[in-house]
Amino acid sequence: MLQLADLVVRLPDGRHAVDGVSLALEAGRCLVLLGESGCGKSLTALSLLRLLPEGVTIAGGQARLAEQDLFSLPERQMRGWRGGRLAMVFQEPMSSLNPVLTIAAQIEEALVAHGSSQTVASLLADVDLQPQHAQSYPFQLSGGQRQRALIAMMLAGEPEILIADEPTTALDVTVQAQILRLLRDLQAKRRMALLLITHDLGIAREMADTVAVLYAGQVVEEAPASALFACAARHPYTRALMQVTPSLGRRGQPLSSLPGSVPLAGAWPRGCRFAPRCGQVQPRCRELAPPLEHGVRCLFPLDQAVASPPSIAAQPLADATSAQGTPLLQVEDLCVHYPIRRGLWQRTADWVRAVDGVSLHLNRGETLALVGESGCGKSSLARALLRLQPQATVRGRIRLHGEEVLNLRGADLHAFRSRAQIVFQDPFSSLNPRMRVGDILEEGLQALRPEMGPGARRQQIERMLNRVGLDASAMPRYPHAFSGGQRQRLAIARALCVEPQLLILDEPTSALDVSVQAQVLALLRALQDEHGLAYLFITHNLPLVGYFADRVVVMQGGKIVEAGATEIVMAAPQHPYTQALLASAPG
Amino acid sequence: MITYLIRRLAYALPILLGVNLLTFALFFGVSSPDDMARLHLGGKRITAEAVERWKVQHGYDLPHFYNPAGEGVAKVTQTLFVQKSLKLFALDFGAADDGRDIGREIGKRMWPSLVVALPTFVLGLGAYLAIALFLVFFRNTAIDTVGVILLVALMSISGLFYVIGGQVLLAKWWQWVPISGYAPGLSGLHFLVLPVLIGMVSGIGDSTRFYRALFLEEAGHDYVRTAHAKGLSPFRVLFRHILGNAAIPILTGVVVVIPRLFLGSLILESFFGIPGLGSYTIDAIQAQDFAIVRAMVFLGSLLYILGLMLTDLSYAWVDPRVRLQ
Amino acid sequence: MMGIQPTLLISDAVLFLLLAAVGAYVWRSRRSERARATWRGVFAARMGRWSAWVMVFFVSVGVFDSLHFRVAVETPAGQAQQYSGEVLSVLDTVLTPLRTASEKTYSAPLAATLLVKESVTLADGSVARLAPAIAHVHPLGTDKVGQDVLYLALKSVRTGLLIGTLTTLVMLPLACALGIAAGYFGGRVDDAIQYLYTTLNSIPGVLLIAAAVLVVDVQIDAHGEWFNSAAARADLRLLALCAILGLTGWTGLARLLRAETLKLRELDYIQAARAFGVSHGRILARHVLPNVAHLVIITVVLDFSGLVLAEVVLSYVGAGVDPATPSFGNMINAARLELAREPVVWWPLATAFAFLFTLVLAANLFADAVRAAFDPRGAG
Amino acid sequence: MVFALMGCQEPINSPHPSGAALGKTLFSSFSERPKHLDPARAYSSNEIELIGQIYEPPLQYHFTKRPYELEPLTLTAMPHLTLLDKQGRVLAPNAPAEQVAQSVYELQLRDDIRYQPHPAFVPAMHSVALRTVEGLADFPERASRTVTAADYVHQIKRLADPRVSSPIYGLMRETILGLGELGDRLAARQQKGEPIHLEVESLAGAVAVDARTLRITLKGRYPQFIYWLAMPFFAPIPPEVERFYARPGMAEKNLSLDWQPVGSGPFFLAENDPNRVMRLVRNPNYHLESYPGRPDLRLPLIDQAVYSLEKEDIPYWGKFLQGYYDSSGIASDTFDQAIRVAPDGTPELSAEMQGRHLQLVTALRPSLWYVGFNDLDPVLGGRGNAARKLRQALSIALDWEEFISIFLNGRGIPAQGPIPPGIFGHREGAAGLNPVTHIWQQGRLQRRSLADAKQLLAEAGWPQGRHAQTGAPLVLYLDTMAGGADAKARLDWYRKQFAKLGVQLVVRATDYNRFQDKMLKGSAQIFEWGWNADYPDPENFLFLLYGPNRKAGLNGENAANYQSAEFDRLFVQMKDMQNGPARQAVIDQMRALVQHDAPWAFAYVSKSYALRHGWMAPRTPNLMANNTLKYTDLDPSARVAYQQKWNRPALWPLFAGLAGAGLLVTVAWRAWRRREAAQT
Repeated sequence: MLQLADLVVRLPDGRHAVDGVSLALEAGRCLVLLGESGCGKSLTALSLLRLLPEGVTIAGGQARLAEQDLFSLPERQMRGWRGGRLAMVFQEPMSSLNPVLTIAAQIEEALVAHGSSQTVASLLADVDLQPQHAQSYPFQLSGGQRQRALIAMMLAGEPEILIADEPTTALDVTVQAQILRLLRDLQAKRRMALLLITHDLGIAREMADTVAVLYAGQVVEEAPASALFACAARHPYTRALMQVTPSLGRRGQPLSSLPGSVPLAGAWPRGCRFAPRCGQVQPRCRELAPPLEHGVRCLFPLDQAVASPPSIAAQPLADATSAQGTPLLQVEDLCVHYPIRRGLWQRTADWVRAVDGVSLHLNRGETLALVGESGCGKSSLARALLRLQPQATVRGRIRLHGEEVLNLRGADLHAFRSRAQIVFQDPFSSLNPRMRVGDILEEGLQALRPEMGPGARRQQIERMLNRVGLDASAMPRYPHAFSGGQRQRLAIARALCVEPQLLILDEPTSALDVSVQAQVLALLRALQDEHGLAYLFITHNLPLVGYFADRVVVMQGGKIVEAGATEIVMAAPQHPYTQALLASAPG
Repeated sequence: MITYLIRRLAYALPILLGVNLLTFALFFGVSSPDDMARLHLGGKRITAEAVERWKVQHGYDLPHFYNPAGEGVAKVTQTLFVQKSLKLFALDFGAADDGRDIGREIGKRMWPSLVVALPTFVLGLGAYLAIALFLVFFRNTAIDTVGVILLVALMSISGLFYVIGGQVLLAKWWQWVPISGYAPGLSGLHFLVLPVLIGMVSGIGDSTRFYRALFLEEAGHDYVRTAHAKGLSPFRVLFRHILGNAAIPILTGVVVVIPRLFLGSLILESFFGIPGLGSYTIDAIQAQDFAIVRAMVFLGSLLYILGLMLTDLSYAWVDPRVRLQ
Repeated sequence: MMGIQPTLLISDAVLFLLLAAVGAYVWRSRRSERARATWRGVFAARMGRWSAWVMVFFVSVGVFDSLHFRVAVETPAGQAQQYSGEVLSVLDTVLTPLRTASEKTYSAPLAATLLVKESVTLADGSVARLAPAIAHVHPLGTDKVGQDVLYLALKSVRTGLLIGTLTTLVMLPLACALGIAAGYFGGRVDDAIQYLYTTLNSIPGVLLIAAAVLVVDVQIDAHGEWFNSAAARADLRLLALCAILGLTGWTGLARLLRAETLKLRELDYIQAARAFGVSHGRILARHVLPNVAHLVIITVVLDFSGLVLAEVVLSYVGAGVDPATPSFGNMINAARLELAREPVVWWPLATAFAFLFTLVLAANLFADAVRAAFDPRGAG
Repeated sequence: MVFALMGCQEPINSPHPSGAALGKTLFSSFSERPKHLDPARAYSSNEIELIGQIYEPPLQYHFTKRPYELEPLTLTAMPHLTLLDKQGRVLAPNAPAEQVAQSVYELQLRDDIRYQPHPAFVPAMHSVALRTVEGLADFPERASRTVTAADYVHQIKRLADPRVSSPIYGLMRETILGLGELGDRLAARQQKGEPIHLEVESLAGAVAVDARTLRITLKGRYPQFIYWLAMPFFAPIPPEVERFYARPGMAEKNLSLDWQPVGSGPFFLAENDPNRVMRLVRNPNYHLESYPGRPDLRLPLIDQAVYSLEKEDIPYWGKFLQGYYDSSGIASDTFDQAIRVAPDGTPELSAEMQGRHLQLVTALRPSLWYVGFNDLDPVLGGRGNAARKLRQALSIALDWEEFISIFLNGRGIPAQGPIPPGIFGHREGAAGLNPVTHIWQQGRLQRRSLADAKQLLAEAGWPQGRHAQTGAPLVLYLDTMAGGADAKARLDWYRKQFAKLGVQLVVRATDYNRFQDKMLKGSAQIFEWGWNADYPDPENFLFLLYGPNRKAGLNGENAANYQSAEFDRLFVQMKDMQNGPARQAVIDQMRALVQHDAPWAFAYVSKSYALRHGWMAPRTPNLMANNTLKYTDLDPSARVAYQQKWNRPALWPLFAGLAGAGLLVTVAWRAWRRREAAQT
């Protein structure tokens, strides 16, 4: 139906971000464009609508839809096709909707633009929104509702092709499942071709009829989903992607490693672009750029027959729950409340109960996963544990080593800080861009280990850098010189410098590509084994929990709804919420 | 909403009090009442008694904060601070040094100020927005590039040059309009053309560039891409989506100055002989009539705070996300 | 060769201090690859490069005009060396032909005679009416008292530069300290600082400045003994004006910094620092300040042109620099009346216009380049 | 809009209401709003200029006669003066001053002097409810009455009223019998919070003998008093008007004598919006008076005078040239456009102005500008030889001829002594020359050479401007309240003058308040000062140097604080003398003394130049009189014709603008088309 051939997208500085991508969409079928960040998948999608960001241009290729090349239509005509024959759903439902117009107004506008005979009400019904939502503003809707509204808008022109660019990435898992289901239903009902862009193997597996794997601006493998996911990936990259994805099933096994990270657009190596990271690399790979043949862009494609599916039988790690007397960390009945001020005198009228009576414990050398969707209070809990909540009222008891954390003052608080540290989610915002790496790492030591001399500090820093796989040459450099994965290593090194016993990991891998995630997880695992660290692992990613945690607590609305050993909770969830979470996890 | 307004008013009080204290300190530090007396009695033949009499007459013979001669409350109330500063809160501006009632004068002079400032403001805003939209519409073309450079050049010209140039060109050489002057009512319309035009032109560089930047920032948002993806025409995207959202930041800058339009423009009014509050102020500064300057400072602050409140209200009006409480 | 005695006016000292600070910044950022890249971005833009050169020209004029000295006067032997009370600058020396070549009154640019005719008694005793020849050629003509207009314009540059830069020197510490403190600490500190700047903001700017200038005048007047020369006096008046502009003008930047700090405060690296128990002072100095520095630089550069223009308006209102200080405001104020003359005396106004326009335009374009390089969002 | 307005008959740039130019209305301007219109308070020239047309004092200056001469205005004859000694005996008119205890002036009023119509003269109007009243127009009835002697007495009493605070009270309490006592009494009343009723207070020095006879008694002898009788301070004020305005609530509405004058003069103030315009309209009750020598011309000659506020020079001059103002003083900077100075030094109109049929009117002002040297200053002051020579040297160096040519464009003459031309005691030519600064050469004044000045400077102990012993440079300070556009050039000029002698001048610019303060403390060193004659008598100038009248400490008008026993003695003698050779001799002595002592560097006497349009009737300026508006006349039809001729809007910029807009639209349209057709 739509034939995209040899698309080349040029960035403002002349580099190519998409370099000869060809795709074919068919009515009623779903093509998933799978790839890690920076591989050019979003630009490919935007090219089809000719909505590339300013300065980014289509430098070559054709997109034939009904014998007409999209790229040679005059703008005037293309406008009628946008939202008409082709429509697109974006990643961020909040920012993609106009905040000052009602949903109805925004849908109406699209209906008028395309002279559609549908109505706002019918479209809302199609996406399972209530009629009363028509008069709502985007901020009054939940994330899922917003995404539905956006989809409704895009259906206004009765498109033949719907492009969805990571439509569920910003959503919680349960909502994600609903949106995916909706897309699938709509596609079937309206006989649309669906181009779904994602980085998530699970989503791809669930949605795709065909999968195209994108790497460094090129399609490296294209195959029917059924074949691909039946462990028939023939490109080493695709294969590796599947193997580095953590899951309950891989528990206890080291994830196979995919070293390095995705190369930057245009900074592509000669020969096969995957060669530097490839486990099966041959000398020829570095010389010769492989063509896409039989759906694979590899000189030495793998065989289709591959290793047996991993055994589901979970192997419990050392069961720490019973073993070691008093736990390292004990939290009892912890409440974190934010005041809501109202009225003439701004008196506190009510509280936001972010964390409302949470009790948990954590032993040395143990990993406790704290699972929940956004807004469940998990981050508030983490910050409260570290005494980083000046605006909120924190009540309850937190004991680390039997010490009452909430009562600590002065020197004691200082001492506590060296025992409990945190690694944040976003490796870009957690390192001060204006400080050198050496200074960043030294800062904690200066503050918490004033007794250490400069030499000793330097030694310690070097040791830690080595330990996370970097070296002393990193010290005089600024964080921007490092990739996301390296930055996260730096963040870990920074926390470890002061030799903590408790490390709070606040979604430490969710901003990373899967291949890098595997590296970080391996590092964390090794460090835990080495130092007997206790991890409080905050995440929303259930497969990751299944792979990494000893025990799991599930939070909802500030309360813990279920707790227990990972294998048990994952296999036989008791609480309906946990069940819903598990059921929604894609893949 | 009512609660909100009451609270805003309650916030306004300490600010006005602060303004009051500051101006009191400044003005009674600059010039002793003796100086004022001598200034206002004129240059010739002034006796010490005349000075003393003048001070009594204008109520400047009081101590600053505490009057030991008074009885009871009068110890505090019969002071310069209470009589000359705090009374402003009751909008009792007192008399100017020439004995005229300032409140009445303000009441009379704010209308000419408004008659000039309001059209300048409204037409100016319209023109700036139109030009900014025009440039944003043609962004990444030569039109935009040339336009922006032109705006920067216009920005780099001192306001005085616009006034001088406007008067010489339009009034003196081309004889389109009277060089200066003012008359109330419709018959005075031709007096307004030049000051309004100059007022508009002198603001064109700064404001248009500011609005253009706002529009460009809005244009970079995701919802604009969505609008394009819906197949809307660029006009509709520009006017309904970009302008609609940019209205919010525009309002912050715009609504806050509306009450201050009453104060007029210092330079325009004095060059064009418009009997408004701007020329009143500039005369007062040059004549060192501190009673008037104090009153104008207070009035300015009051109007500013009013502007802040109006801004909040207008937010609630244009931005569905804002609810005042 | 007559001896000279270097004279350091306060504003010179402050200006050189400022130059030293800029020098230190340049030296520091040379080491930082990132800062180098940013500044390279500024100069890579054509507008940025050109405007920078123009600015360099103006700044050098200002700097040469800030190297002050007094010339020794002939002193009989045995007496202590005495120096002239007139303070000259290196620029004056360079421009000596222009400075000393004064006519009686107006002459047009490059004219050979004065503008006005005079009754002259000729050798034969008859009285004729003719325009006297002028002593020197003046590229941009002379003003009412016969001073070279080009010289006056060049002398005005220093005043403009000082107002544009020294004001920020006063404003910066206030704006940074208060803005960052308000954003970082929040709560009562924030309330107090917000109160302060709302109060200051609520007063119409010109009024506040005019009032403060009057206060300073009283002080300067009451303490004539502070000054040993007219230059020192005018200088202090100028400094006072800068101080007043700074003291009343910090609110905008403070507001900006407060908002930015509010955002920064929630960023992970500051949280991380707090998790390390790093003191507030250190966090502010190492984490907050460097990360708002781009805003500070942008504001400083952006404000410069506004301040130069503000001087003109303030001079018109009567709250500007000392009437004896050469400045664009004083020049324009004097020159605007000359437009009504016939034949029109356009060159003083045109010169002031051209110099001021060039300076401000260059500053604005430079500011644009700086903003574009430092803050990719605000490419306005 | 421009086109819409062009349909009218009148030029579209007219600042006046349509049709106004056709009436017998004078269009003029004022640059600063008058502060006081109360005749007991008004003292500034801009105030007097206005109320001079509204109020009538007993005497006026004859409009055409020179030297200036007083004539009766509201009197049937000149006041009759009787001198009395301590015992009340009548003395001869030439009795020595020390014998005279009282001077009695008897004034006989005309019976046809009537006030302008005003509600205050209708008793019922005194009780109109003020709620609905915004201005005088809101009072439904008005009336008039004849001026009586009691009205004059009332005004004289008002001079002592502490609520009025008249600027001449300090002088008059020493002059008019009993005025001081009255003032003290009233002040005490005010202090105690008692009401003040001037009608019931008695004043020995001013008595209404009957309705038409006014008797004013002075302490001692004060021949110059007669001049005061030509000033509005001595105009009649009806007590009922004061009562009318005294009602609570009136002052807040600007209904007061300071704002709404009530007089018997040729005009009344019909509109007082000093922010914009003041309008004088012919007083219907004005008594019979005709133009001197033209009994057929009944005064006033015009119906209205409209004064518009004009603060900036450029608009003012521009509107004058467009014909919208009937007359104009000439600002220095616009001077060249209008005037060229003929080879013999007399000014004449430039060809362009002659083409416009303008008239040039010139007159020397009875005023004097000087640079004062503070006599109390340790360097410059005192009767010592060194300081005197220093002053003399500086007096030579200050080249006023140059100043006049640069800053006044020739509108002035260098002053030679303390008395300007036109005032008795002034001497023309070589006789009046200041030998310190000038010499007489080829029948002309010639400033002494710089060499003479340098010589004097060396003799003063400052060779080459440096101290003879220490070599320290001589630094002098000029105190000025200079501000405004012209100041810098002028101050530069001063510096240049001093630099010629090697003397460094430091300018201390300050505001009016500080300057006054400094002068009062006597801490200024060199300052600029000027004096406008109150009346054409040498006493009014020479008292500026009278020792007991010094500024420092005493707040007199002797700003230089000059103190010379000899001068003071001569001054007392001269003061009471009749004009004549004897007085001239004394004055010559005083002049020589002052020229030698050089407490002032005599600067210049400014010439007043005024331009009038061709439609104005020609008049010789009278710079002493303040009620000249009634003599003004003009031809409205000629005015309208000229206005139409001079104001034709240029149309080409409009077309150019339209073309530019068209071009822009085309460019934009093409860009849009290009974008619409664009492929990827």
